[in-house]
Amino acid sequence: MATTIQSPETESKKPRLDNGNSGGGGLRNLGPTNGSLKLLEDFSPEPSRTGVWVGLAAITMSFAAFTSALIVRQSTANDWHHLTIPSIVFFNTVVLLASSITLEIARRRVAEFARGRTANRSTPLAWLSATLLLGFVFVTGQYIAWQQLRAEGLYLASNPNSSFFYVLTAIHVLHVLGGLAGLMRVIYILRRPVLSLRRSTMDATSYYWHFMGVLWIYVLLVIWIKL
Amino acid sequence: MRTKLVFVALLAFMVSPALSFGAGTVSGKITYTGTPAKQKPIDMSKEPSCAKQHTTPVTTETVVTGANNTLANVVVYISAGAPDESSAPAQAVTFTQKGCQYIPHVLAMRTGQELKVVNADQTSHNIHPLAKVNREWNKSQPPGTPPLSEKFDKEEFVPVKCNVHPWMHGYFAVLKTSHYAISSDNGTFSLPKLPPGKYTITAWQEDYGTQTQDVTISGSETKNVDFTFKAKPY
Amino acid sequence: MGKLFAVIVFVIALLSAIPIITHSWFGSGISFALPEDISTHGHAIDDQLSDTMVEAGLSFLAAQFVLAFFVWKFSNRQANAEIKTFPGGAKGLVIAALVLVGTEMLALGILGQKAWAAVYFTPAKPDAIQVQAQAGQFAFYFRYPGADGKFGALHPDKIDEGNSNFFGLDPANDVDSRDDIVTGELAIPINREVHLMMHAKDVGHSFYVRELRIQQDFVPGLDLSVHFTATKVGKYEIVCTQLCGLGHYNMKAYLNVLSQEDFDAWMKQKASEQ
Amino acid sequence: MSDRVVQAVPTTADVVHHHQPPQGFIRKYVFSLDHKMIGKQYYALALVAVFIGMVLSWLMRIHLVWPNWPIPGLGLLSKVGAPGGVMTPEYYLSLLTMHGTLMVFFVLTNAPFAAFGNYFLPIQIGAEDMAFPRFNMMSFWTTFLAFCILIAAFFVGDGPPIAGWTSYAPLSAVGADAGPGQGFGQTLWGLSIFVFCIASLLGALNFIATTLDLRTRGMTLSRMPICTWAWFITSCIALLAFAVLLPACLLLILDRVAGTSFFIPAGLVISDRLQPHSGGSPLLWQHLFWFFGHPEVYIAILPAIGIVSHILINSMRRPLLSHKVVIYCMMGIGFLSYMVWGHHMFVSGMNPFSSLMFSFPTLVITIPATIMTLIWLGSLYGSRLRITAASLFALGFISMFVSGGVSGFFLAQPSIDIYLHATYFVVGHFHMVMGVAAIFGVFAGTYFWFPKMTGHMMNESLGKLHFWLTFIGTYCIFMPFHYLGLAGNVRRYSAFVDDFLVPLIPVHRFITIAALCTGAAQLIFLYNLIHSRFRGAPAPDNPWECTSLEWIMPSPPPFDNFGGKHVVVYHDPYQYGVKSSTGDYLMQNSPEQVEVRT
Repeated sequence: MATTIQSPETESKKPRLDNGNSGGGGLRNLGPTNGSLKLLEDFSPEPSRTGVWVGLAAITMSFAAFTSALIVRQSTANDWHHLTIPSIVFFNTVVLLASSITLEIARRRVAEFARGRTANRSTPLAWLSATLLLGFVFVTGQYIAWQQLRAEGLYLASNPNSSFFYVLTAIHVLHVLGGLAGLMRVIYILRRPVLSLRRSTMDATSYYWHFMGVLWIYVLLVIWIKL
Repeated sequence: MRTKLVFVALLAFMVSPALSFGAGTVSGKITYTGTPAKQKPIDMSKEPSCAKQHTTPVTTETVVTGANNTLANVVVYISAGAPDESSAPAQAVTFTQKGCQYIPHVLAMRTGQELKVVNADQTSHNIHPLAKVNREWNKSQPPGTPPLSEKFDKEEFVPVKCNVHPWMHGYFAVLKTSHYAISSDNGTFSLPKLPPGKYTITAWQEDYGTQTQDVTISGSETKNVDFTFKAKPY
Repeated sequence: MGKLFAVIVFVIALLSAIPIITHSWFGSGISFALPEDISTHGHAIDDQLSDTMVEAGLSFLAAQFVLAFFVWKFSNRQANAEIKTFPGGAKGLVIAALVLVGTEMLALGILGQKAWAAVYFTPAKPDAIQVQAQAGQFAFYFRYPGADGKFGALHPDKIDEGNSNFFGLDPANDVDSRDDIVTGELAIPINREVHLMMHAKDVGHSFYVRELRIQQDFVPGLDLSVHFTATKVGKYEIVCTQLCGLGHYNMKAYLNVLSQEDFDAWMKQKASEQ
Repeated sequence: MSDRVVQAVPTTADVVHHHQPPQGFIRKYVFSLDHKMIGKQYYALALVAVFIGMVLSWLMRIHLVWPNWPIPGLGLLSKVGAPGGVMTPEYYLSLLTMHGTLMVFFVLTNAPFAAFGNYFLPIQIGAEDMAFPRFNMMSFWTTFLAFCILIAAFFVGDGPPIAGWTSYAPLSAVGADAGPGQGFGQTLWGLSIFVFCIASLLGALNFIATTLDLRTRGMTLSRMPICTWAWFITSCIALLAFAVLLPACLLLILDRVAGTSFFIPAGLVISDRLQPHSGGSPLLWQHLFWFFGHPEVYIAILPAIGIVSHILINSMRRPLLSHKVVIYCMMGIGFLSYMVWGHHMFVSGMNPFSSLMFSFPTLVITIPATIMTLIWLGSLYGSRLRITAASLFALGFISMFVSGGVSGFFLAQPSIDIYLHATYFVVGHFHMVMGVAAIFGVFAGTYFWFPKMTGHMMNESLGKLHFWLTFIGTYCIFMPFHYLGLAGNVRRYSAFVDDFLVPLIPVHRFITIAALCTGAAQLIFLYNLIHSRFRGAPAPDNPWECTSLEWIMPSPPPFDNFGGKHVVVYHDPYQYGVKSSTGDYLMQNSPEQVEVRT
């Protein structure tokens, strides 16, 4: 074997085509009209689903970096004044978690609609709109939380804990706004007369949104816990 | 170039009547009471090109004393009552960095007057006037480069430091009047060419702050105004 | 072309090794030898460095020569020349790398620990001379506790460089600080351990004395310390190795290793100047 | 099929319309969604950046050895920084900072990874484009924005940043008090890197999704060419590394503009002013920065390793002794790169015990690096090596990789690092292994792929001349750096005023002359590049008789890569040294079955 670079193929009838591990993509944007219809079998997993997982990995890493900065910062100096989390933040938490539930319902309704079990497009749309609304309530709530902190005289540079509070919540809100844009896109596509919503788009958006909820709980814990 | 000519013309126009008046003079002496802080030797060993220029040890210059408790480097100027001079003298004042020291330690100038900063050393200096009222600037000057030209627009006592050599500190006294003097090594000063009037004279020492006295000049007389500062041991 | 490549690689490898072996720039008198070690811990670092030099140098020469040889031998062969596989194949090479490089690295790593430990894992002796070093843009200043053996407290708001108060001492209110001796050079007696406490006034700096084999950063807000014993009288340069701003290149001071008598005299003179 | 919510396939009109080549200059050349155009854009940006960076290094080298010689024209660029053409110390540091930042971010990250990766990764896996073409376009234009912000720092009031490419806090965080160049210029630096991180994250995300999802039929992971693997592993590294630098930059910018104290401790007196900060940790910045910074080294070198392996195999007319081992080594290096950042901080005041913890994995990285080198060398044995400009640069890469790698032995050991830290030894080390080696990979890639990218051959003779001058020149520049380091020559000095450094100035003079000559030799490359682009001989589809998928398509490739057809892959990527109907190689998509002999 040492002298063989590649073991020779033994199959003679048809060349070996390893489908098990292949992406089988390559023509993502291309409908089957240009090629053989058979190729549809090889349609790749939609990249948006992969993409969102990869993106979430990056976001996780960023927040891990913020966390380590917070831990180091909290333990190196004695100027840390633990702030009381504004009360509206807990309300916001409930709102964000509720939005995850409504989105999950919407996702299932979309699936039912797509499988033809129901012809009613407005049900999923209503749930999606509810999610969108809750999302905006959350963002507004966070804004009110900042106002409350400012009323207490706690600004970005007041002390390290308030710095981290503003930075972490603001970055989180930015990501939530990204999620809201995704939701709006899904709603827009769903309202089109010719349906072209891919399930992966719907899935990717909802994974991202659920992750925002999880991330928020994490952020809250990080800010709340005193080392 | 043209602005310079205009300056010169204006100056000639303004100075000539002032000279024709019989003008008074305020002169005096600056002294201190108490024990001033001991001036410490400056260790320049990190900059051999400067260190070798000084045969005798150089000391700090925050309080420069003369014989009989006199104080040098005190800026004496007319802070109120001086005739309003509308433009700065055309001639530049020069601030020299030599042997890693500022010469002079305290440099007085008129607002808007040109300031030339000269590097006479074989090393890079950095001139950093820590201005609060004026615009702060911070420029490096490698050896052999032409003098820097700057000016200050507002009245202020500006601490000057070299960012490269921490011991190098000096002051720019930027004044709204041309009637100023800096006390000499024996503590004396003189403010000549004062037209008759009532003036407030201010003396400023970098460590001890300011003192003021009022004086009235009538005709071409010489009034004596002395200032005495209270020295701090630390 | 392949043969030219082989020759050039061979020559470059040889020429690269010459200044290392001879410690000089092709006989011009410019020395690349490590400066004389004047510390008690430095020989361990020097030994470690020369061990590594031998191993790294051999690996370097071997790899470059093999590259040159193979390119010489196998470039531009005929189109039908037989393609051979390296005896042992990938497996052999992987094992060789694992075993050879692995043991080499482990050996160096374990040996190197000792040299590192000599600098960092032992505390300074209680009778070591206490000196505080302060780094600021762009000069070092040193402080000795004076006759009372106590350092005065530091008050950053009291720093007044124009008045030579580089450390921010408060002699008006703090008795301990009145006899503190502040100098621009680091004078130490020979053969006595020095415990150098490092304080940064503004930004990051570093304390590097080649002859002492000591390099340690000054970190603002974090007071670190090093300790060392100098074994040879002389004047050595202390330079800053951490980028600290425009005057970085000019930030230096002198380490003055004195005999005990000279040191005492120096100390007396400095005390009188304060 | 079940993947679609709606069972009906989209109507043809929609799809076919999507696949018309873009019309108009803007869509075709500026805001193009085509990965090939974006790849070329990245290449062009890297080319601009590398020439700026090179000129900066010239200016620095000239200043070091002839400090009083007024450099013509420099006085016009910066009246304050170089009055009359004579550089001030802070302007030297500005050039140093800009040189490092441009080279590391805009050249070493962009050229081997983003430029070639964008162009060839989708093609080599048989995809029609990247997974997210719009992200791809955004990624380039965000990079371009970052570049513009950085260049703008040259022209701000108190000068470009002076804190070095590592921008250690608190020097980089306290603002203008710390000296000229620490004002707005430093803020622009932070902003530029912040934007660059976003661009790199988008790019990495795209690469990963593309590799995972868009491989064509038969293109299993193990059948991907080595360079595709390298780009894939690199994008995984980049995804995690830039995700850490991004928050670090944000915190640095906040410290500068919003008065927070993440990195600035209390009680600092800068320019006679007590700074209004409290409690921050300068070491925190170093940890965050180097957590990114060390993987960044591999972001630069892994794509070059991949490109060089790809080209070497093609030139040797035989596969590597082991395809898999090299890929595992790259993965191993990528993994280890996250455990070694502390070796940049041995003398930084970090806990001395953790120095040993960081030293060990650093030494372990030597093992995969050695294995790869041995595999390259072992594969050369008994090969039919063809000498071309591309293969010369690939061989030169090996030589450089070894030379730069062995000096890593020294710096990985904390005890030796006490002496060598922050000396020219370090500068020599990373310039050779990260700078020159990666650039050799880019040169090799350029000579190799230029025919495919433009449809024209490059001039081989000029290419070889370029190689000889560059190869010898870079050794003349960077080898002496090691000797200077051994003599204790400290880096980042704008002049050598220390007594012990003065005798070393002749060596610096030699280096400066070598640098000027080597830099001038790059003009040959530039000429060759531009001349061949317009006047070069027309390139055949597969001039190098290479097996991977980019060579089955016309040169240059059409807009939709494979003409809307599914490519089917039947083979491992490197079927060389075989007897097939095409010669001694077999294309990846060829259904032909041959017995592989040696």
